[in-house]
Amino acid sequence: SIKVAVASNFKTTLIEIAALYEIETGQKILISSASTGILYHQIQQGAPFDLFLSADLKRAKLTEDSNKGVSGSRFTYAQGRIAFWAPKHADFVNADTLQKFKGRIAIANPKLAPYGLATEQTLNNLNLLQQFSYVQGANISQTYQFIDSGNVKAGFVAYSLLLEHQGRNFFLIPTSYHQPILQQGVLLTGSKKSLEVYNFMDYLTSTTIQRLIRSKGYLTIKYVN
Amino acid sequence: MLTELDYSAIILTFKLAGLTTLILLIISPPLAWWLARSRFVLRPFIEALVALPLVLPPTVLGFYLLISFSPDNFIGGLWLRLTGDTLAFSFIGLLIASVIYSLPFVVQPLQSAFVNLDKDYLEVAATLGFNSTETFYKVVFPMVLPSFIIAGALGFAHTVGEFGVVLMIGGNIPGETQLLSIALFDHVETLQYQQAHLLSFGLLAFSMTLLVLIYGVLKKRQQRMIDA
Amino acid sequence: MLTELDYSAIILTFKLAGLTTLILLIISPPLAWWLARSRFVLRPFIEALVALPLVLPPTVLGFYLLISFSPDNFIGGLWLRLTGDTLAFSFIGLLIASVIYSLPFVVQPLQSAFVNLDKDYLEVAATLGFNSTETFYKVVFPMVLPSFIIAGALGFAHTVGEFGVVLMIGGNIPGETQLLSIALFDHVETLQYQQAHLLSFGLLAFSMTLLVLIYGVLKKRQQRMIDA
Amino acid sequence: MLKFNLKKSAQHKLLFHFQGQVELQGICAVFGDSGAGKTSFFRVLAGLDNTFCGSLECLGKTWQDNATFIKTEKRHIGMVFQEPRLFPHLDALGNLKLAMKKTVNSLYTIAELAALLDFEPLLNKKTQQLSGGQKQRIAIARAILTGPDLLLMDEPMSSLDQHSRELLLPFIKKLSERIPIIYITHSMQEVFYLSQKMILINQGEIESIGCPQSLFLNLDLSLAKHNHSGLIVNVQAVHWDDEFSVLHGLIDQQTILVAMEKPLSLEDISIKIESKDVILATQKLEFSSLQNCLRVRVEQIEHLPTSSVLLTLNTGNQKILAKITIKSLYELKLTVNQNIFAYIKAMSISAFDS
Amino acid sequence: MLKFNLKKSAQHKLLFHFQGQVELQGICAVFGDSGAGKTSFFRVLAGLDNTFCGSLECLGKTWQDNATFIKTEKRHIGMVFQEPRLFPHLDALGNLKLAMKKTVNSLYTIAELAALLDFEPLLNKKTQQLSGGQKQRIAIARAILTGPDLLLMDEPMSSLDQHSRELLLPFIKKLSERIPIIYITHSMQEVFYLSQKMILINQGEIESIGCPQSLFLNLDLSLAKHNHSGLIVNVQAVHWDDEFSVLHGLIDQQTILVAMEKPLSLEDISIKIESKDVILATQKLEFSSLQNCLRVRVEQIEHLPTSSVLLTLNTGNQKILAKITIKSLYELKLTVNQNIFAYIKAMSISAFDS
Ligand SMILES: Nc1ncnc2c1ncn2[C@@H]1O[C@H](COP(=O)(O)OP(=O)(O)OP(=O)(O)O)[C@@H](O)[C@H]1O
Ligand SMILES: Nc1ncnc2c1ncn2[C@@H]1O[C@H](COP(=O)(O)OP(=O)(O)OP(=O)(O)O)[C@@H](O)[C@H]1O
Ligand code: MOO
Ligand SMILES: [Mg+2]
Ligand SMILES: [Mg+2]
Repeated sequence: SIKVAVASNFKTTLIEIAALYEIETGQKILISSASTGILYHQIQQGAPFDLFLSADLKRAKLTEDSNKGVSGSRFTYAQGRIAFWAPKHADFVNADTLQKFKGRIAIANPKLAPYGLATEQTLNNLNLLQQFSYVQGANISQTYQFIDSGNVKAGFVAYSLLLEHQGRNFFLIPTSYHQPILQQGVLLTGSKKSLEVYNFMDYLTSTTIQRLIRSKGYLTIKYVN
Repeated sequence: MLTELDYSAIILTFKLAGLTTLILLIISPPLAWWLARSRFVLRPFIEALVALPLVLPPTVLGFYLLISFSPDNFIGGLWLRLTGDTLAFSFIGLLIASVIYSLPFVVQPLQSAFVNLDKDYLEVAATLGFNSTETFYKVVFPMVLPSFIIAGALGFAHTVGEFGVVLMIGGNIPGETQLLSIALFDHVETLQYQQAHLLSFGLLAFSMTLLVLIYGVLKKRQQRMIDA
Repeated sequence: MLTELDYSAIILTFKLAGLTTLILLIISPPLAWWLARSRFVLRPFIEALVALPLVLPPTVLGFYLLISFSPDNFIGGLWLRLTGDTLAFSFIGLLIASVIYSLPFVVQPLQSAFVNLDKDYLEVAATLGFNSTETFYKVVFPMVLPSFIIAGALGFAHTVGEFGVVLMIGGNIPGETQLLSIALFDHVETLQYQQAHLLSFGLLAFSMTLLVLIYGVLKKRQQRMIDA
Repeated sequence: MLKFNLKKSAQHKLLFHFQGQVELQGICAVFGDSGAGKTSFFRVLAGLDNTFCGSLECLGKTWQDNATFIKTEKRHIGMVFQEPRLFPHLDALGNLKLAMKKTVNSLYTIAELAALLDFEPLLNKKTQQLSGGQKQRIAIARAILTGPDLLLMDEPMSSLDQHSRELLLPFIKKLSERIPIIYITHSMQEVFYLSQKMILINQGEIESIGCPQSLFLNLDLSLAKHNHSGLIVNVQAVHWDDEFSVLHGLIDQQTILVAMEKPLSLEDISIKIESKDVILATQKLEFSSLQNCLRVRVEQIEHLPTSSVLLTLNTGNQKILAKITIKSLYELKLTVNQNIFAYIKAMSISAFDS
Repeated sequence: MLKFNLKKSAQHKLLFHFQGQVELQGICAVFGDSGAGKTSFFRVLAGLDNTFCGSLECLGKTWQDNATFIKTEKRHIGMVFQEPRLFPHLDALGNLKLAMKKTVNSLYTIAELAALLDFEPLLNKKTQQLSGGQKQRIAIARAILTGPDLLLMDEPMSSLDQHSRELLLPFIKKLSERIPIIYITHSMQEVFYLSQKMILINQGEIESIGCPQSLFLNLDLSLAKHNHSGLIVNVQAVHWDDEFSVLHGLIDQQTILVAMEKPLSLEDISIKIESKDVILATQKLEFSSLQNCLRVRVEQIEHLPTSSVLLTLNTGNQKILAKITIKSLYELKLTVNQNIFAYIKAMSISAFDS
């Protein structure tokens, strides 16, 4: 079996993919999830993973550049999208809603989470950074919980989460408002099964799977629609 | 080296830990006293309830607190109506969570001291004309003072080290809910190792000093008992 | 409702908590005894060291453990040479971390009980011909049995609730290092609320039962003291 | 007045039943064997044991009945426990000061008691540094300092040396003129010296309440076992000699003088004659300080270990015992049924002299 | 043999200095005022206080010197503490069983002691349910059950009633034939009944070691204050009468008989004559059980409270005291410098009879 360390936000999707993969190849995928930061530290200290699916480009690249990652193996498996979500908003939520919104919103911590960074860039582009006060989630799912639990009226969350949980009343932020949230993977040097891992990496980037990923609320590199 | 945010996190943390300890030292003694003496049928149940924050992973505890703090739910709604503010992401919310979270650490040593207290002395106190309250303050309290100090120190230390809960309900608002433990976590996560080490070291040095001081004081008292 | 992984996490958690409690109940009594009685100058310092896991945020503690478990560093390197395996991301590593993390919870109640123990009884034991070890096992241990039970329960409960540390050094590997608290956290993180509620409720029910049982047993003993 | 009818059962077995009443004035002694229930009696009086049912009335107040239970702290009692029970976290002075926290008016100050009970140099000692007798004295002072309406003392002299006893006994007797005291003791001497009333407890029950002398003389009570060293005789009072403070009385029509404190009225009394205080003679002894001479008939001669003999003597209708050496027995050639003289010093009859 | 020279100081002040030696055979009494240092002496003997310096040798073994300190558990002693100190988590039987864990050979079984000390019905009681005296008896049994080489008893009778004392004292005396006992007490009666040797402790020091009688008679010792009730006189031994177990001796050339146990050799002794046991006469008394008659001169007449008088009498070179009623004084018309007869029952001289 292959041990995959995956950023929490992609975990549910990966479970589905792994199930399909097992049916097709009989190969088992063991999934370990945590925040990208924690996974990165663990890998740096020799965690016995085969493949690292980071939620960003930065940590994947750092890993590839360190002696823990196989150089040249880095690849993008998905591109995240963010949405402005105001679940209790009376009207249809659009760009205007965002412009006019006042008060406190929830965002992911820009320092920790790539979705947070994208959120910050978006708000900056729209010149809205000073318009709100913020509560920050350590990651994007915490941010989702802040809003979902009713403690905050609105905020920026991953589009994938909204799709997964049938969230309504959101405005999908155009990708041009921020730098792409590239979720990248990298093969780890400690792996004794690099062949199998390469196979799985191919599978991840295969058309079928990329389509599946797209249906979960991500963009994909090869087949951007 | 340390940023302004780090300093404000340090100040906030001590404010929170101090207030939490204060509140705990007010509510725990009667609770522990009751737990140590009561014959009420539900006592073990309430005892277990107090001990619960020990068993639940802090993030999970935080998650449930987040839900109950929501204006849609009873507590959070009540609070919103009373103060016009949400309980989550506020200092008060953190304070409430910290009190719940650290409660067993203060109640346990007190209760254990109360249970071990020789009933003979309480009888003497009654013959000296002290009612239960007076007995508690004039006899029990001074007799178990070392346990009070330990209890307070544990409560304080545990609040300083609190992380999961704060992460869940704090919202990381600088100067309001951004605590030392979270700042430290941020530094680790963002690979700012130097700041992380510095903060860790500071926290360590401080805690060590505090604990060494407390245990030093206790040692004197303890030694007296050993010597006598 | 619960997945196979959840079940394996539950089993693993109880295995870890059970072993941790066992180890703690072996090493803590002598340590607590020493801390309660010694006049060594560095005693408060060692006392503070034991209490340290209380102050450091668990993730930070985990981070430093992760670093020292790394094969590049002394402990991890030594372990690798001895066993051919890494300490981090293994059950043994988790066990070591849990023992360190839960140590103060077991040592504290024991130490407090030992300090409160009337020295008179130790003198009697000596005149009965018992040396220190015999005195400990034949007199001290049965006298402070309730504190042992409390200490064991706290250690167990706290290990079950352990999260930050195991997240850091466990690596969340299903069946190997994926514990209940992490599984629970995962469910919360991935917004699988139903599973999260179910697991939380199970954990709650279990802990409540355990604690109610323990406190029920203690209550009987305690009541005897109150009655007498 | 202390009036009580209190019962305690466990598992359908009656453990204790205390019933009786006694005037609270001066010192009331409580006497009884180890395990008889003296301390248990104190605990229910003090309100420390609320598992008794029944009624308890003290100094005009109902302390306990079906509807009432006055808590210990409201009973205004001072208590000296069987063990000192000093607070270990305070020094001697701290213990005494604490006792005065709720005191309205105390008969003594700490300094006065320190002088009276001889513990001035101990005031700043930790309780762990005090000897057994020192702790006991501090505990006595502590109970007095609460300024109680009633003082309960459980064997307060048990760990004191003769010197301290001689210091404390007169003090306690004097104190009892202002605070009524109930006093548990195992010492007959203390009973006789201190008290005019005695509660006799036996096997969890009040066996009898009365004047100590009459209780000790009553052969029907559990106290009878104390009497092998002498017997009690009834004395018919004839007249009180105020000059010498001596009662003139009759035992079976024979004159006897009893040195004692002035009685309130001229009443027949009982006295205990110690067997070793009886001197036997075959002829009258003149010109001696021996005041009392009884004509007696030897009823029985019993050899004891340690070369002494015990003679049972008949004064007519009553009996006394005499213990003499075998040598005297042989020299006087005493035989059963012989009529002889028994002399008793008047000094030997008074109960207690310290 | 117990040989010790032990000192304890604090802040440059000598607190205790115990020096002396005593044969360990039978019972050695330790006597002294409250706070004199008796318990402290026991603690250093038992090895419970290691802050003393000096040397201690017991039964041929060095227990303490500059280089050695044998721990308590290696000294094979049994100890009855001043308080019972029963383990609260065990019942009476549990306490006794625990004491036998390290016992090699015990003179008694638990059942035997339960019968001897009368606590059979208490074996299954929790220690908190025992009365003061009951605890004390269990504690005594516990110390005996360890099968010690030496038994230390700190006021073991203090909370016992007369009945229990009478039960225990002969038992302890008998026990001492097999295990040497050191015994702290405040009771002169116990000292005289139990022991042939006595250690007198005063103000932290061993004041004297010797036979109890001679110590009580020595006016230079701190015990002198006990002597107002009588004085000690020296008796020159003349011959031992085995038939009556009586010593014939001389006080200032006048014959005196002392009832006592057979002495090892014919030696001069000292006796205490209780002032209230002295009978005065202006003429010789014949045909009585009074064995001892001394010709004396009245030296001083002192009026006491309670209508009695104390006369100091001179036997030639020595003095005795006599306490009589004022009435006798007047009737005998006694005056200072008068020559009279002083009679003492032989029974009154023997120290203790239970
Ligand atoms: N809490 C208790 N539960 C059950 N029995 C008890 C309890 N306390 C005392 N007893 C029993 O009651 C009886 C009376 O005890 P108490 O202490 O009143 O005796 P006492 O007369 O004071 O004796 P002493 O002179 O030895 O102190 C004893 O047989 C004792 O074992
Ligand atoms: N740990 C201690 N530190 C300092 N002084 C002490 C300590 N223990 C006892 N003392 C003092 O030493 C003296 C002797 O005490 P000890 O207990 O030996 O007396 P004791 O002869 O046994 O008296 P008692 O008959 O009252 O029991 C007392 O004045 C006491 O205050
Ligand atoms: O899954 Mo992330 O690393 O919190 O965006
Ligand atoms: Mg009693
Ligand atoms: Mg003593």
